[in-house]
Amino acid sequence: MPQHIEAQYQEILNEYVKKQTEQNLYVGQNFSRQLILENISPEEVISMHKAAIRELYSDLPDVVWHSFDFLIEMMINYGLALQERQSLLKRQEELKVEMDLAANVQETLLKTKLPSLDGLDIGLLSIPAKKMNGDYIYFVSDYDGYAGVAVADVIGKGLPAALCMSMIKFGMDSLNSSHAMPKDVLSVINRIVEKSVDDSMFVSMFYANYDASAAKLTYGSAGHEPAILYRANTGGFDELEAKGLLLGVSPAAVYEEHSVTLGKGDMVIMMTDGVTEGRTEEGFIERDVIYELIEQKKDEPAQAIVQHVYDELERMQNAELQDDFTLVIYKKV
Amino acid sequence: MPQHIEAQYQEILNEYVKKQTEQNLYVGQNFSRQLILENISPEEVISMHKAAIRELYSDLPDVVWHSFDFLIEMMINYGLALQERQSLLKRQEELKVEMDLAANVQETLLKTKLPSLDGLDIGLLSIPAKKMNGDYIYFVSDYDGYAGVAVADVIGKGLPAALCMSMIKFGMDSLNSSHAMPKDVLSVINRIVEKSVDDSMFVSMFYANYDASAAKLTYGSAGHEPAILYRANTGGFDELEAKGLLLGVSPAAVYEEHSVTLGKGDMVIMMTDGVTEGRTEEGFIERDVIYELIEQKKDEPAQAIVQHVYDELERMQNAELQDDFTLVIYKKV
Amino acid sequence: MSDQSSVEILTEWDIVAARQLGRNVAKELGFGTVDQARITTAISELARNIYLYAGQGRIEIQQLTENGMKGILIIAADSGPGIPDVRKVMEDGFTTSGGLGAGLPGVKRLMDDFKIETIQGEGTDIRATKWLR
Amino acid sequence: MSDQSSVEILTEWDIVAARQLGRNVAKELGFGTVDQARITTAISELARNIYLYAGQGRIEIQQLTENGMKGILIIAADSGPGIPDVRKVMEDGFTTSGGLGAGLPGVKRLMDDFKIETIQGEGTDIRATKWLR
Ligand SMILES: [Mn+2]
Ligand SMILES: [Mn+2]
Ligand SMILES: [Mn+2]
Ligand SMILES: [Mn+2]
Repeated sequence: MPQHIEAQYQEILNEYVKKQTEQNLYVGQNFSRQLILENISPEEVISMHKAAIRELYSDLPDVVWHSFDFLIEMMINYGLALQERQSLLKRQEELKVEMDLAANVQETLLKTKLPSLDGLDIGLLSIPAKKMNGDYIYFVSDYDGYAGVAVADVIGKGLPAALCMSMIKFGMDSLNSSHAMPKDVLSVINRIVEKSVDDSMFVSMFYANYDASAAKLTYGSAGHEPAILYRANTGGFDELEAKGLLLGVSPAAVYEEHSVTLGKGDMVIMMTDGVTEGRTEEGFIERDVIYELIEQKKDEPAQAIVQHVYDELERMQNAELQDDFTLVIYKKV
Repeated sequence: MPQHIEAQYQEILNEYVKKQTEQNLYVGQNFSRQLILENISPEEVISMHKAAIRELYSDLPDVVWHSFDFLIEMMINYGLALQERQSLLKRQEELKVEMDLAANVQETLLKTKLPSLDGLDIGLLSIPAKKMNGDYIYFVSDYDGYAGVAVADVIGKGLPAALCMSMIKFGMDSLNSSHAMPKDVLSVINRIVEKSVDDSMFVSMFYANYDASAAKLTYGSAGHEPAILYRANTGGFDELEAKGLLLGVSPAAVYEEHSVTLGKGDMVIMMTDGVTEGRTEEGFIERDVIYELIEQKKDEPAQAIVQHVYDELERMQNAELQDDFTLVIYKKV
Repeated sequence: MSDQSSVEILTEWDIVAARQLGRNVAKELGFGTVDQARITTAISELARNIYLYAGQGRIEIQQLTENGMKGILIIAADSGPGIPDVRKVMEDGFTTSGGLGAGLPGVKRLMDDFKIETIQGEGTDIRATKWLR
Repeated sequence: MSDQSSVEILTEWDIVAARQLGRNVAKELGFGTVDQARITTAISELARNIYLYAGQGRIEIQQLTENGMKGILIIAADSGPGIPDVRKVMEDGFTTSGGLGAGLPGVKRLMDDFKIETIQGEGTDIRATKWLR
């Protein structure tokens, strides 16, 4: 124990014992912070305390000194627990570096390119709740007037999810066509997931394909959150549902496919359950809340709308995302 | 603070203050362990200590009580640091579960099928040093008389390495041909790694393609450990070297390609540096040691040979693998 | 029902005043020595954050009575720059390892209930409650 | 140069005897109260491990003099089953979270130097040293 620390402790303690002001305690607590930073353990604090009192009040009865000795002994295990914290913090730091690197690799590995199609305005936002994003969006487009999009949520987070996503990406790549129909896309990816991954890994996925020449959106779902259809002429909202098992449950799963034709200003809002299952202190966020948020910005570009919905929902949840948050808007302009 | 704890503390303390035996301290320290387990913070211990002393020796001067109050204040930050330890321990536990699951997914995701070719006996062993394997083997074969094999070592471990491997796998899949030539395979994968992954990620890879009809093995290397050629007629060993940069260093890297024709009983032994750079207490393991181990079992099936080499090297290293260990043998029979 | 009083935070001395106010209220409500110290530490941290990062602000202490329970509410409000990444400052080890003390995760641990609202460029409002048991 | 003495560990009482021996030697060598308590805790953990997992064994305490430095060496030896996975028992949180106390990582932290040799089916030999500063 450095001597200047002991001297300072004695001085602060002496002030307090004499005057007992809040100021003394404030100084003492600031000092305790410094002690922790210098890895001074609680048993050393007690020992320093005993020495300081002994110097100031040497005539106290023996019971006082014995009682401090006992406290020192009691604090040894506390001191060890604190040292453990130090090494845990260090390990967490290392893991963080690894995670950052992995998130980086994942990002470049899984990156997707927004389709650029006349008459279609696309907005996209995907915010992970933790380091790694368990939601996945992948666009398929080859400048032939089609824009496919897969919105997937891997059940399970972190690493296993990330590995699973790279599988989905390469699966989609292997289809290699932007006019592949939703039910076929879902069947193919279902077989890949079912075959390659262990039994506890499931994926929900919404696949939609937009044909610009017909302004027609065809969609299917594998156990995924329904999309929202906004009609500009009526101002009404509808859910786009399609039946289908989660990917990876059964190799024989079949998927429905439905179509809607979009008018000017109409929007299809696709999302993961992180958007709808956000929780505030008052309970789950109702779909109506989301409708209202979209309505507020309905005349703005798709990207502004997704950003607005996110900002507001984040605020309502006290900035604590429970789940990855992903929102894609296809807006006919 | 539960009352029975306070009572017990007072009793143990009282015993110690009266007798000061080692037995008392032993009991006290065991008790302190229990306190930590019940998340009782150090400031609570001091407070309990003060109360116990007060009950036993109420006539001590005020300075004693003030001194305890000061200690309580000093311990608050220590208590917080301890609580942090708890949550760090919990998080570490969660991460461990995630890592296990990821290793599982990685295994199924990256699994490869041993080619089955007349006249070729293949042995394979890949043992990770930690949870996740940073070595990667992938076979390419489509029953047309060719058997390609990639032996790769990702520089870097854990997560980023795992993600990188799935990239290699799908890259190989996209080539989709078992007669692709080594220099082309290495160029393609080099561009994928270079393009998709951050600058600190490199991969060494050996690619070999065996044409059963001509008994000809063509190989190339991207900064990888040379393979070993064993000639049955002479009993001699040779190194199969080929120049080439590590994958991911430069998009313009070009790779050499060489061929050897195998006679009956000849073997090509491919490996990662975990095999050659194993360390015993006497220093690195010499190549001669590996030649000797292969020689000892040269007439046995390829799988028995790789197992023997591993068993012996593991024994020499005191069962402590420093690096992932991967060994592949192509044996002409 | 609530009873309130507050301290403007401008200098380091005001941190001590806020601590004193909080400790008095906590004592009056019947909190024990350890809880008094915890509540005071939480106030100290919040006041110090204002002093260091917002420059000025206010600590308000309210006595609460709800469903027959008594409690103390600390409000720390400032019009400073706001916290750019709340999730990050709520992370363990983020503040402590930087030597900034208990930090916001510490305040959360010291109290029973913790809420934070922050808007960039507008300021931060933190509310922390502790109930008497 | 070293001076030695030892305690056979068979019952829980022997743990206390080993602690006492260690504390006496530590005190005699001139270690302060905190270091005495740490050395004693390390002995306690090691003796307890023997008592719980090996059934019986021995704690030996040696006084060391090396290059003018004085120190204390604790040897804990048993012919028990050995430790199947040393890496695991040396991991943080492995033993503590199970409520087994400081565990071997704790002993390592309490002392300056720590060596373990264990052979399955033959036993374990642990040596921990602390130098007087
Ligand atoms: Mn998810
Ligand atoms: Mn989700
Ligand atoms: Mn490696
Ligand atoms: Mn290696």
